[in-house]
Amino acid sequence: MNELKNKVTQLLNDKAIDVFIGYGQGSADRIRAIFVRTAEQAGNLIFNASCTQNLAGYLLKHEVKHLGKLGILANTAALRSMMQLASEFQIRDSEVLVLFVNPDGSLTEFSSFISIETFLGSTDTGITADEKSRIEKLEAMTVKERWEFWNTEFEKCIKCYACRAACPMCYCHRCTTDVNQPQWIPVASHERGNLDYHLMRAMHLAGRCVNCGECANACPMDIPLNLLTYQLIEPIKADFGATAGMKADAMYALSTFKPEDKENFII
Amino acid sequence: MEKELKKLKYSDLSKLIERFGSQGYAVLAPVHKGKIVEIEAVQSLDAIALDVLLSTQSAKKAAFPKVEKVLEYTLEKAGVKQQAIDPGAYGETILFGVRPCDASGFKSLDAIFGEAPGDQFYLRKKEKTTIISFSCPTADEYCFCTSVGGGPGNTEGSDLQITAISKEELLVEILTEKGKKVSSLFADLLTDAGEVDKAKFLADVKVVFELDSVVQKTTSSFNNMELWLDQSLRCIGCGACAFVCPTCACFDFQDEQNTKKGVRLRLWDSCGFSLFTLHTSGHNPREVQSQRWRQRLMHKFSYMPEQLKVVGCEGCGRCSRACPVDMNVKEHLTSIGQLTI
Amino acid sequence: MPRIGVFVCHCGENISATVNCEKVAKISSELKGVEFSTDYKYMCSDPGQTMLKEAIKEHKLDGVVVAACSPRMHEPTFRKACAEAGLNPYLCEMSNIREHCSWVHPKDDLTTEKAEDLVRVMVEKVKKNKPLNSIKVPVTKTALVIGGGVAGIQAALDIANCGHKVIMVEKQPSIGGHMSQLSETFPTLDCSQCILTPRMVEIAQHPNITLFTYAEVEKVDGFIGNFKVTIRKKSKSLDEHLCTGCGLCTTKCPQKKIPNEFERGLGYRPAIYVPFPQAVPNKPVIDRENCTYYIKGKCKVCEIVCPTKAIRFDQEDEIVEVDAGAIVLATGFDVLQPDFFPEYGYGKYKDVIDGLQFERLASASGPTLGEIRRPSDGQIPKKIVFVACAGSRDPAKGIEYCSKICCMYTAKHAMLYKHKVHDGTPYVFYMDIRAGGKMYEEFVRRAIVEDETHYIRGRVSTIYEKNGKLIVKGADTLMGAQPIEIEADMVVLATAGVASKGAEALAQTVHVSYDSYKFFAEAHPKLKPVETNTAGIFLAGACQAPKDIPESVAAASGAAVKVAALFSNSELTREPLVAVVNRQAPPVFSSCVGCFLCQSVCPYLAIEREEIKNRNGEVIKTLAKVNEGLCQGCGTCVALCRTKAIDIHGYSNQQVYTEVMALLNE
Amino acid sequence: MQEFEPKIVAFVCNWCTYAGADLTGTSRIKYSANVKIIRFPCTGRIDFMILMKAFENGADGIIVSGCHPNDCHYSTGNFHARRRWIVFRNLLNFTGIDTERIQFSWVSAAEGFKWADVVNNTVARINEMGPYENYSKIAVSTLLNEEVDSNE
Repeated sequence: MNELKNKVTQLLNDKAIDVFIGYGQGSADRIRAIFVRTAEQAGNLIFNASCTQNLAGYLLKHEVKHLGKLGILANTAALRSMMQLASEFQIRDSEVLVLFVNPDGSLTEFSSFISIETFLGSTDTGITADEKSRIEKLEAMTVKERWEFWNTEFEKCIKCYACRAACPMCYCHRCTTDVNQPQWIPVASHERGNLDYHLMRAMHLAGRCVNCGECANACPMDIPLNLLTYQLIEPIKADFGATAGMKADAMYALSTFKPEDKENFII
Repeated sequence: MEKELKKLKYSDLSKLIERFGSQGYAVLAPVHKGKIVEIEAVQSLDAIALDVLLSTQSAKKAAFPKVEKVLEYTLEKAGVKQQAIDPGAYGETILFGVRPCDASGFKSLDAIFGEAPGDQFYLRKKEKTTIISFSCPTADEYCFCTSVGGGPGNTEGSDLQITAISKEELLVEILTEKGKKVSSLFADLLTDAGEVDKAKFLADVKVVFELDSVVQKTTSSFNNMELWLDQSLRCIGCGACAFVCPTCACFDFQDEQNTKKGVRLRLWDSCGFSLFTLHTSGHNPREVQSQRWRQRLMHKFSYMPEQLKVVGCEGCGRCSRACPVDMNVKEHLTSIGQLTI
Repeated sequence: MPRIGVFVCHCGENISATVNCEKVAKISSELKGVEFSTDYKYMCSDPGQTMLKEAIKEHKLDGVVVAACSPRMHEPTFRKACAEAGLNPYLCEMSNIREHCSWVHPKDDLTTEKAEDLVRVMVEKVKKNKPLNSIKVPVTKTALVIGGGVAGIQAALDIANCGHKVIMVEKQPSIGGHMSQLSETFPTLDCSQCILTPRMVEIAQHPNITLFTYAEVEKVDGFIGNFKVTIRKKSKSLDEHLCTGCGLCTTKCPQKKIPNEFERGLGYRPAIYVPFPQAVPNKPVIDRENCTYYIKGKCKVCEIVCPTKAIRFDQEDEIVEVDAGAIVLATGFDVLQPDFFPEYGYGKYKDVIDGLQFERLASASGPTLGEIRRPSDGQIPKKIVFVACAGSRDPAKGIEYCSKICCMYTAKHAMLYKHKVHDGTPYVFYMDIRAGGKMYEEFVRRAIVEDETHYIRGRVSTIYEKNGKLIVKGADTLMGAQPIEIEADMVVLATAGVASKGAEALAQTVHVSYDSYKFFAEAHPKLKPVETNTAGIFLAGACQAPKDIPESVAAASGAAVKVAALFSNSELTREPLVAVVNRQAPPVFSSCVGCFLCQSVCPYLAIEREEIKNRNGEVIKTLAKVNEGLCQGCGTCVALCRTKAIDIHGYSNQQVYTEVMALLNE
Repeated sequence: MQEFEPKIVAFVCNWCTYAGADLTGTSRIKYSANVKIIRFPCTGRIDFMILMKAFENGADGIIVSGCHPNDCHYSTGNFHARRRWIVFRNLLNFTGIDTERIQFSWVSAAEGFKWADVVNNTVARINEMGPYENYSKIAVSTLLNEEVDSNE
């Protein structure tokens, strides 16, 4: 951890960066994002097993960007988010200084997107066994049961949009939900509005979701939103050979095609 | 009215719920929903989560639901034909097992919706709602009710308050006429309490800041953008804090219609959203999140005390618990309290 | 408040027979925003259109819905009428209550209700329509003609003679197509070569025509007025500028026994060859599959004998890119392959041949120099059986259509045979004789009466060989299906005309639709017979369906006129139904976030990057921008856009959303 | 009660299926009147959200039809659409929306008969399945006279 603190201190002193986005101690046993702008603030940096939040979303936050040159402590999910954001022209190469803490505690600095791509190439980026089994449990249900399941979940939704705000891929300034001509998605957080919103969001993240789980973690009503997008990851990989957030110049699964794409339902 | 102190056997508690039901009261109470606790209609005591610290959402939805129909209309050749909704078309409701901060939270809402001419949709519902709160035997690090003038046994806003004084016995404080009326439904189960030191049974919540100074320093910090930016850098601009808050009263009107008919709905809204203040022109007076965060605190700790003579916070800490990025209001207020101006 | 006018057409009886048009008009009049509503016998007629125009003026309509036939039929008609009445044409929509309603449903309430629904949908849609102005795009005044048969030749000459450039692409070494293989043509019996070759030469010499033989179209991009075409010129292993066409090489080539395609395998050719004496261009190509040098690596006799040293063994295919404003498809037809008729022994018995082979036998320049001799032993056949409808009109064979030309050429064949072999006897098995056309019926009569051809109505069941004779078994359905057996010396099958090989692939390359037989599909069976559904691409000749020479030539001239009309202006006005990225006041500028996923789905590269700069010239936002000259309005980008920043005129989000709303909420 | 007349919306491409349906008409082939066509420039234009709207507003079934692969008038629209539908069907199925109620098909301008078949088969299937209630139940809740407040 000291290596991290020293590195960031040095980067700040060398004016290599103006602010470093990392983890600090939060309320009770929580971890929170901190924005280190001075050498002494660097002392607040921590890193441990609970530092799982995907900080990549902050790279696009207006006020954070305006602090100057950014450095970030990225976990695997954050690295993938950055690749996906790059492929969608939201961040540019070598615009951000990226640090990564290896399992042995040592630091890796990623100088370019290429180096990140190479690293990701040899990293497990799949969803967890637990998440897999939850999806399989749902898939084992009948259509009707699944409908009931999601309806009860979506009923809880209060449309606070924490899922959207927490998702690094939900960077649109004007989300479809905010479009009112026509009002595609009802603003109200009644069952219809909620179902529409979550289906729309899942579709818009299909092929873009890097399974960081921020949406589900953010939800104050404990809705397992991540499953919606997670269950699309495998099919999209199988059907189109595409995985989000692995390459900075990757083509989006739904804006490309192969003439030989297979399906079994179009007559 | 003069407060009355009674005792009730814990074992009789379930009878209350049954009687309320049989007397045509709808009973809303905290209910376990997986990891969260919702406030919902219940039929029996065992459905109620009396053990929980706090429900995930506040009790405000009893009188200020997240979606509320205020108007219906049909689009006819001649023009739009409206059908008004009767704001009074709600049954008597008992809000049961909520915490003192939920009950006292209504005083902010009363102040806001009560301003002339008065918001009938809120007022008529509130009118028909009797609040039976349970004082707090425990608290967590997010609680700071005592710093904003409340407390674990605060009776403000409650019609009845119940405190567990032993495994078998409950202290029942009858606080209002409304409370009296409801208590008459189980008068036969009540015995005189005599002298009880209620404080013994309450959680210990430390005072962490001095309210008046926080109010005054908040007010004078309007232009201290460095402060607001510092506090809100990690804020991602969702509405979680506002939607779980017992005193947040901002709402939006939305028409939902097809080509034939429509309804006008009142929906919760949040000053944390960038869209909240976006003008049609594209101009946004609160362009960045720090301004929105400032607005949130200013509204609760400066504008409301100034204009409505009430602080817009009960110290329940829900906003901090719900926040995806650990924005901790108690901590922020404390630091404001420590400002030297 | 909108002022919509609804006009319900009876289409004579076509709609009113099953739909209660008065009721539809009445119900529509009760819709919000409908100012005027009526029904009329023929909306597209002059009085109908006049009524429409007057109603627009009288009731100050700001939107029009015409409930009639398919918009693919009359949308332009009514939009034009609206324009003439001073209403923006794009404020006019059509409800398709004929093709999609009255013609497909019985006469009952449901049908009328459906018509009402369809009208209501368009009334709601038109409320969301915006006035649009058509887009002007430049036109490249060069036509690409694919196929150098008689149709392609005719189209090319007509266009060239209007003063426009033409590029002709022919995949064979010479133009001429099937017509150059024919001996004499019905009903005049004039020599096919004699009338065609002058036209072929004209093509070669026309200053406005560039000819690419031995070449194929590989890729077509762009759109009407602005096609970008990639052509592959297959290597002829020859420097055409040096070659004088003396033909010495073809006489010296050691490979002499290669079956001659032009002669339909009845004759032979060398490996370096000119397909036929009158070929244009009259210069040889090397058939690399069969050339000794390319097979064994040595020979080069042609190179040695060539007086101008024009042979180029190492020559490679050449890729040429050309711009064209219009494309004429004239790729013609093929005849059924031999294996199609096991029961007729085609391919098994040398003396069972097809019509085209007979043409070669009868042709003065053919393998027998015009003498009818059977392929097996060169004997002159005394009895020939002609089998009409060999494959055609035969659902069992999967060809249900009539190949149309067979009746006539079979009669011609019988006649030619009789003229050349006076003591011979021609038999014709036929199903019906279809001789519609100027002098056609008379022609067939002559074959029967003057040339004593025995016409037998019935199908041939089987043909087999028995001591040197071909036994043809069939039945005469006019004699009570009495079985008939003929000992013939030779059998000629009038094989069905089918879509040319590679027609499907070509259709996909140029993006035109085709029917289930792989013939190219016209835009409208009656009113747009030479147009395709793809603007700027036209059809000439038998690539559309089997046609005889006059028909092919007529179609070709028709296509040529369409091209000439397109080229009559330097700009063409296009429908403004294109995508557009929304723009707002600063600091928002647009709801586009610049993810450019739209760019990757656009097949026309119509999405560009637009950088928004502040006063100091720093880029503060990068937005997508649609080049409306390139956009063809498929709208794929619209469906993909997460911020709904990109939308498309005519099928906007507002419009389609409202249509669904209106359709489902009576 | 009167018998069930399914509401089916067809979202079709202008260049193939719409023209194919025109051909069905010109050929006077009969099919059920329950299906009503909404015209799009290309299947590529058909936003998955418009299908959601159709269900919400009471459609019992949906038909989406365009050009056969390689035949797209705009050369690639149907390929993009195909991927979209593959993913969308996955999602619908996972969220418990019965994909049996959406029929996807390729119907060319020459396939008038096929269009009639697609329609009739779909109508028959939807008739068997009955009205689509579980979606419309929530879909129209706010438009009916029942309370939408989450507390009663």
